[in-house]
Amino acid sequence: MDTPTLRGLYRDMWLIRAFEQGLEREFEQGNVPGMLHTGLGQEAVQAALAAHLEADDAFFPDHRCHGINALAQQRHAGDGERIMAELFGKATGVCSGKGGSLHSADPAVGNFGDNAVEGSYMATVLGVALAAKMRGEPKVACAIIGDGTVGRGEFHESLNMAAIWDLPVLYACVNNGYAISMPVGEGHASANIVDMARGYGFGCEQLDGNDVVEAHERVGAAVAHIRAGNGPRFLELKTWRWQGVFAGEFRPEAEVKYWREEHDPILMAADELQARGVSGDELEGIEAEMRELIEGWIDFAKASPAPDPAKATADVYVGWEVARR
Amino acid sequence: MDTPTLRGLYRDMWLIRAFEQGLEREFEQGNVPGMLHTGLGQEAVQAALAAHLEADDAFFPDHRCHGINALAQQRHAGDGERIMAELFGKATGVCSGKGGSLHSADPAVGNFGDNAVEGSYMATVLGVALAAKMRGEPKVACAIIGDGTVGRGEFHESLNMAAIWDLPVLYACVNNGYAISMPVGEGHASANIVDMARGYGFGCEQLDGNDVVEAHERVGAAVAHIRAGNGPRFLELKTWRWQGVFAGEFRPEAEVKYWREEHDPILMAADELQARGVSGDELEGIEAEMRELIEGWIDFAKASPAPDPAKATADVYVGWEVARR
Amino acid sequence: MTAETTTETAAPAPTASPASAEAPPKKPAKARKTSFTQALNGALDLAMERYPEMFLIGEDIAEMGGDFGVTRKLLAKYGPERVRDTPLSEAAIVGTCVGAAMVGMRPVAEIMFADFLGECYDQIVNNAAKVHYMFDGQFTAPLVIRTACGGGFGGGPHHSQSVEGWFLNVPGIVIAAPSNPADAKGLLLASIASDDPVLFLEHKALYRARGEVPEGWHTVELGKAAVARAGADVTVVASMRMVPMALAAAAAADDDGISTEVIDLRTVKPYDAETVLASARKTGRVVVANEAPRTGGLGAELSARIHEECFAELAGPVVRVDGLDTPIPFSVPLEQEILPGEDDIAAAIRAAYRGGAR
Amino acid sequence: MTAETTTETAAPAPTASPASAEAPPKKPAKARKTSFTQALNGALDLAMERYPEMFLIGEDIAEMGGDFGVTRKLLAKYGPERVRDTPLSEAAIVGTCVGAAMVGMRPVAEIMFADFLGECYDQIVNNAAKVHYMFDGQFTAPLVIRTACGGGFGGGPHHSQSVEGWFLNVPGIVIAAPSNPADAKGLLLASIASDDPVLFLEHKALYRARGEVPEGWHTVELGKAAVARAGADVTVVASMRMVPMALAAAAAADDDGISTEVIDLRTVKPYDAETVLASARKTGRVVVANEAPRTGGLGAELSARIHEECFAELAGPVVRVDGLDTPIPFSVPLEQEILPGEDDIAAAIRAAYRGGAR
Ligand SMILES: Cc1ncc(C[n+]2csc(CCOP(=O)(O)OP(=O)(O)O)c2C)c(N)n1
Ligand SMILES: Cc1ncc(C[n+]2csc(CCOP(=O)(O)OP(=O)(O)O)c2C)c(N)n1
Ligand SMILES: [Mg+2]
Ligand SMILES: [Mg+2]
Repeated sequence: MDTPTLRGLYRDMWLIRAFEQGLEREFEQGNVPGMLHTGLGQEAVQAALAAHLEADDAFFPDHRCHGINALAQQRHAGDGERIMAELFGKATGVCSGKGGSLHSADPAVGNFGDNAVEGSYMATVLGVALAAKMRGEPKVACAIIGDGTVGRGEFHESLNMAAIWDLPVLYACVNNGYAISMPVGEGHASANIVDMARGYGFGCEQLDGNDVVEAHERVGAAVAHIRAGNGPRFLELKTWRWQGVFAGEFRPEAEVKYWREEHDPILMAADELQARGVSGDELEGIEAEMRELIEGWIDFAKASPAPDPAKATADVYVGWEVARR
Repeated sequence: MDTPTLRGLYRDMWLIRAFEQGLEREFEQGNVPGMLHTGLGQEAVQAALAAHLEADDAFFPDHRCHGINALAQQRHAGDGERIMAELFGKATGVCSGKGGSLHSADPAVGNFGDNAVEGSYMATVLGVALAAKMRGEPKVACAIIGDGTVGRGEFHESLNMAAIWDLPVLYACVNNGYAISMPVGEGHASANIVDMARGYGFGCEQLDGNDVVEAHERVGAAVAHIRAGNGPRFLELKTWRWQGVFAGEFRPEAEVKYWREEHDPILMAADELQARGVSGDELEGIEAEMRELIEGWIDFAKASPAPDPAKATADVYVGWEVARR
Repeated sequence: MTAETTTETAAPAPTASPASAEAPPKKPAKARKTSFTQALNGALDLAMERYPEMFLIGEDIAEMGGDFGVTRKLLAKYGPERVRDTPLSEAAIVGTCVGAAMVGMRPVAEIMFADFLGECYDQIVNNAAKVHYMFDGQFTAPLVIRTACGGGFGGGPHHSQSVEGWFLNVPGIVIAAPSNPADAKGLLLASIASDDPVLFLEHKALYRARGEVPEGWHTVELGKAAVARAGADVTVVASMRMVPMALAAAAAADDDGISTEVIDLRTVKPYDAETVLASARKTGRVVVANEAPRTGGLGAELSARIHEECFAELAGPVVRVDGLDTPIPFSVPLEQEILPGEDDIAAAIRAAYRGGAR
Repeated sequence: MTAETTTETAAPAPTASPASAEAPPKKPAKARKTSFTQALNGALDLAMERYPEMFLIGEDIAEMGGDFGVTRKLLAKYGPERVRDTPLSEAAIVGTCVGAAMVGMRPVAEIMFADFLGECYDQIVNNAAKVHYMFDGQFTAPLVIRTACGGGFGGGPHHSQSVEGWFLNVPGIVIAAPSNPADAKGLLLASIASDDPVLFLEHKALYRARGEVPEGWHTVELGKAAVARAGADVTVVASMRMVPMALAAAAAADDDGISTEVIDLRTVKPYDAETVLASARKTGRVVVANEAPRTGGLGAELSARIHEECFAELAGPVVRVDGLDTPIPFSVPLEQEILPGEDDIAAAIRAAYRGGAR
């Protein structure tokens, strides 16, 4: 990977981290309603995916995907702040505040929205992929699924149908080691999700999701393979999330230390960039720039108006109006 | 396998064949309501399973399991005719006619009943197995599932949970090549179901389900393994069903010929018995005896009264009565 | 298996609604006797011709033509890409439809028996019914889920259920429920043309019913009921198999000098309150007839609404005719105990009529 | 995540029902202020002690104590065999319960959010609710599915639904729906003791409500409503979060000189028609209040039934208060638009009162 590309990914990762940290602060201050799941620690996975997914592709984000949502929004439409506004439930959000953190979508940038019944989109993604295939479009339909989400029966139905129909689906399994409090090796027959995916006969790969260089390369190869009409691919990206459960940190100290200090995707990329001669000042500048950008988005979100109350009953049906009170 | 055992299995297979053929005749004459799926051609699978499942075990039959239901009923309770009566919807049936072909159950003989939403019992079987494990009972909980039924998401959820909890489950996958009209290799990523089952890390085996000697031996080994507390086993029993779809026979002539003439489980067993010196007369005698037995069961079913109309509203709840008209 | 009961009594309801805007009827429709199954098959054929973005998906629908023959011969005409057999994976079937619909396809799924909708309930309720709303109108879900429902043929507890009650409390879903071949065609074409997700209920006892079916692009507007029979004294509101039963019961009531109006809802969600309430106001005596269990069924909603809006005009309470609150037993005489019949509707008509004198 | 709204106003309903036969209260119950969550937790603890055949199963219920803390500390006391974490496999969780219950265990599942019941709908509707009936009483399904339902905390369309309407038309299932800590305990113990399968609804906005909770083995009989507040002019029938809202609305109506009776259903299926109808006959004016969307909801069933049986005694039609017929939007002001509130109930009480003068 050339240095400009790596620098770009570094920037993207900082955008995500700044986004999530800003959001976390606002959530704690009571400015963000509902629930909060952040993608902190998983920036490399998201930056790598975002780098290869075009606006014409389709991705189904999971519940930690504010980052990829924001990157796609910013890159393809230039208005990443609308993802932030959505999380604040504002009129300027991508779904006018009707979706929120778990249902932010914008098909114009390829974002097909999370389904907070986690994993249901393992089935939905098939339809997007099938449509692309029937129309002869060189499109990739990507489902971003956590290791826990893999427990759902739709995992089997989806991989099986993607296989028999040879669909352009990228399964990006974000294995961060836990489903809420359940360690991946206790919740699944194998701690390596690929073991369960291999039976469907298409290519499966496990990789270090915190090494943005590797992740970028392998995602790129998978996307190219799928886009060329060669059928589905399954990637298991090993990573780790900062967020524990709301009771706090429950994971072993050594594990926490390893992932936060020794194997943090941003620190790893910074090391690599410095080894290539990029200065510490430049790196700090990127961080500062992203933090500033995100503070602007937060200000935008806060300053935005609440949705028009008429939105509450709009769009239940295409063909009918729903009565208001 | 010693000859008396094989002779017993031969007898059991004839019981099943006579049962299904008698039933088919009665169905065509309009004496049996609803739908009809028969296990003709799959007698070896069912006889092998029935031979190893005790009354204290639990099996969830599929929709072609009149045979195993009847064998279990006959062996453990001496009243196989009650399975026939159930199919006629009569008061003397194992469920007083409330269940019918697809929901005949009798826990006293280990028969936990089909669930005609095919495959839902892949989840239910877990609970029976878990209870046995928690209680320290050396019990086997068996789910009999067709190759088509494997398409259901519960396949994944079930195998995964059986694996992580190391449950005493026997998955007996009856791969007869088709799900209604869908060939197994078109409906699944692999025509060999074991390929999808292997990812869960417990023993999986594929075998000739029409060779009653092999089937009996392998089912026996799997049951012994499970009963000894060694966790789940998956058996794929390759077989073939006589019944096509109601439009008639749709499968290639050579395939039909192979399975019905060259690889019929009863003919194969007869050859083996004759090779061991059992006379053709004795074999014919067994067939005749079973046909007579089954005609008696059919007479019993026909002569039995319809259920008491009060049964229609009985047992909706344990705690409440339901209003009658 | 096939549906046992044929219902020749299903009079074609007057289909007053105009053909949809983009689909003017080619020529004055000529009617001929057609079975319910053939009407559905013909509708699918016409729609497949009109909409290149449409495809059929389900178990055994291609070569075999579906468990009830509704998709027969379409594989030969449209090929395996557009008439697509699936494995036994109901969640993935409906999920595929939702995803495809989100990008502008027009999928029509067959779920073999309505009883299996539990397998894809999440996909219908949380996905198909909500993508339009929760994503602020950016997606639509123009999909149809056809499914065979209803009892009366000894199908037992998992092949006989009436399932509209499972979905009545789910905003965003449309439920079409034809009672005769003409409406089967007209509603199916309207459902396919609709940009809302439609659950399309085909009562198994109606598949062999025959009636006159307009040729060509004949649609029945979704959400509009039909007055299947005009009358002055008592209104019966019904759908699907209950309509022919209600018509027979109404004919029987004539002998008692009771003039009965029969409303065929045709779409049960959103239902045509205007037509129902107008009739209720006119007669002041209402029966609502459904095959599903009584508690929490469609009859409850209709009854509540009618009382709410016509209380002062009613001569007595709305009378519900429903299935009993039980699963559906296999044994035919037991099944007959629990399912409502023509006699039950006839008795309800008389009760409503007498109830006038409260 | 945790429920945002606390509801301190939930007055404990008088729990007139006797303790279950096999469970005489040890000593005169002493009451103390306890949260809804603690009441549930205490009930689970007591039942785990009493029933060796009982176990808990669900996602993150063991070490973590469940998403809402209801199973907290039970792992330490009862161990991982009986407090069993699962993968994210809702169908298998409920299937496991059904199978275990069929052989005499007494499983209590937690489905984290009620919105996810779509994933195990088949298991509940076609399996749990039917094994007793379809197998002629040879099996029972003594299982409980606890789940967190309801909106009002910005949870969005997949974490806020009121789901009782999904199951009202399903014979064989029991739905318990407590409104206060005492009933939470009493109904949960009764549900666990019951040999019928129970869907146990815990409204998220009530988790932090506090009230007096009898100590020891305190049960509230399933299927019995409570008169949460006696009154003479108008009856409000409610459950869960609507009960504290109805009580507040009733208090407000006092100022207008309207005496309001509030019935807390406690069990919404099978519901206590006797208590509801007696109150309706007494007041002649009825409001039914539910959080779920109006169409096809619990209010429809109650309204239909009340009209059916009390038509002549009613001064006007039953008034429904419900959520609007929409999914639940994320944005808090939009959510407030669509969910019913205290004011809506208060307005309905006045309308019902005036409706008397028809
Ligand atoms: C069907 C369903 N079940 C349960 C949940 C509750 N839930 C939300 S996130 C989550 C854990 C998911 O784990 P994983 O997929 O590994 O994602 P992670 O949070 O670790 O990124 C659970 C159980 C849900 N949203 N949907
Ligand atoms: C959930 C569900 N989907 C569909 C059906 C309809 N159906 C009944 S049997 C069957 C085929 C099953 O194939 P397989 O498991 O291979 O059994 P076989 O009939 O070949 O023995 C189907 C699709 C059903 N009963 N349940
Ligand atoms: Mg995880
Ligand atoms: Mg098969």
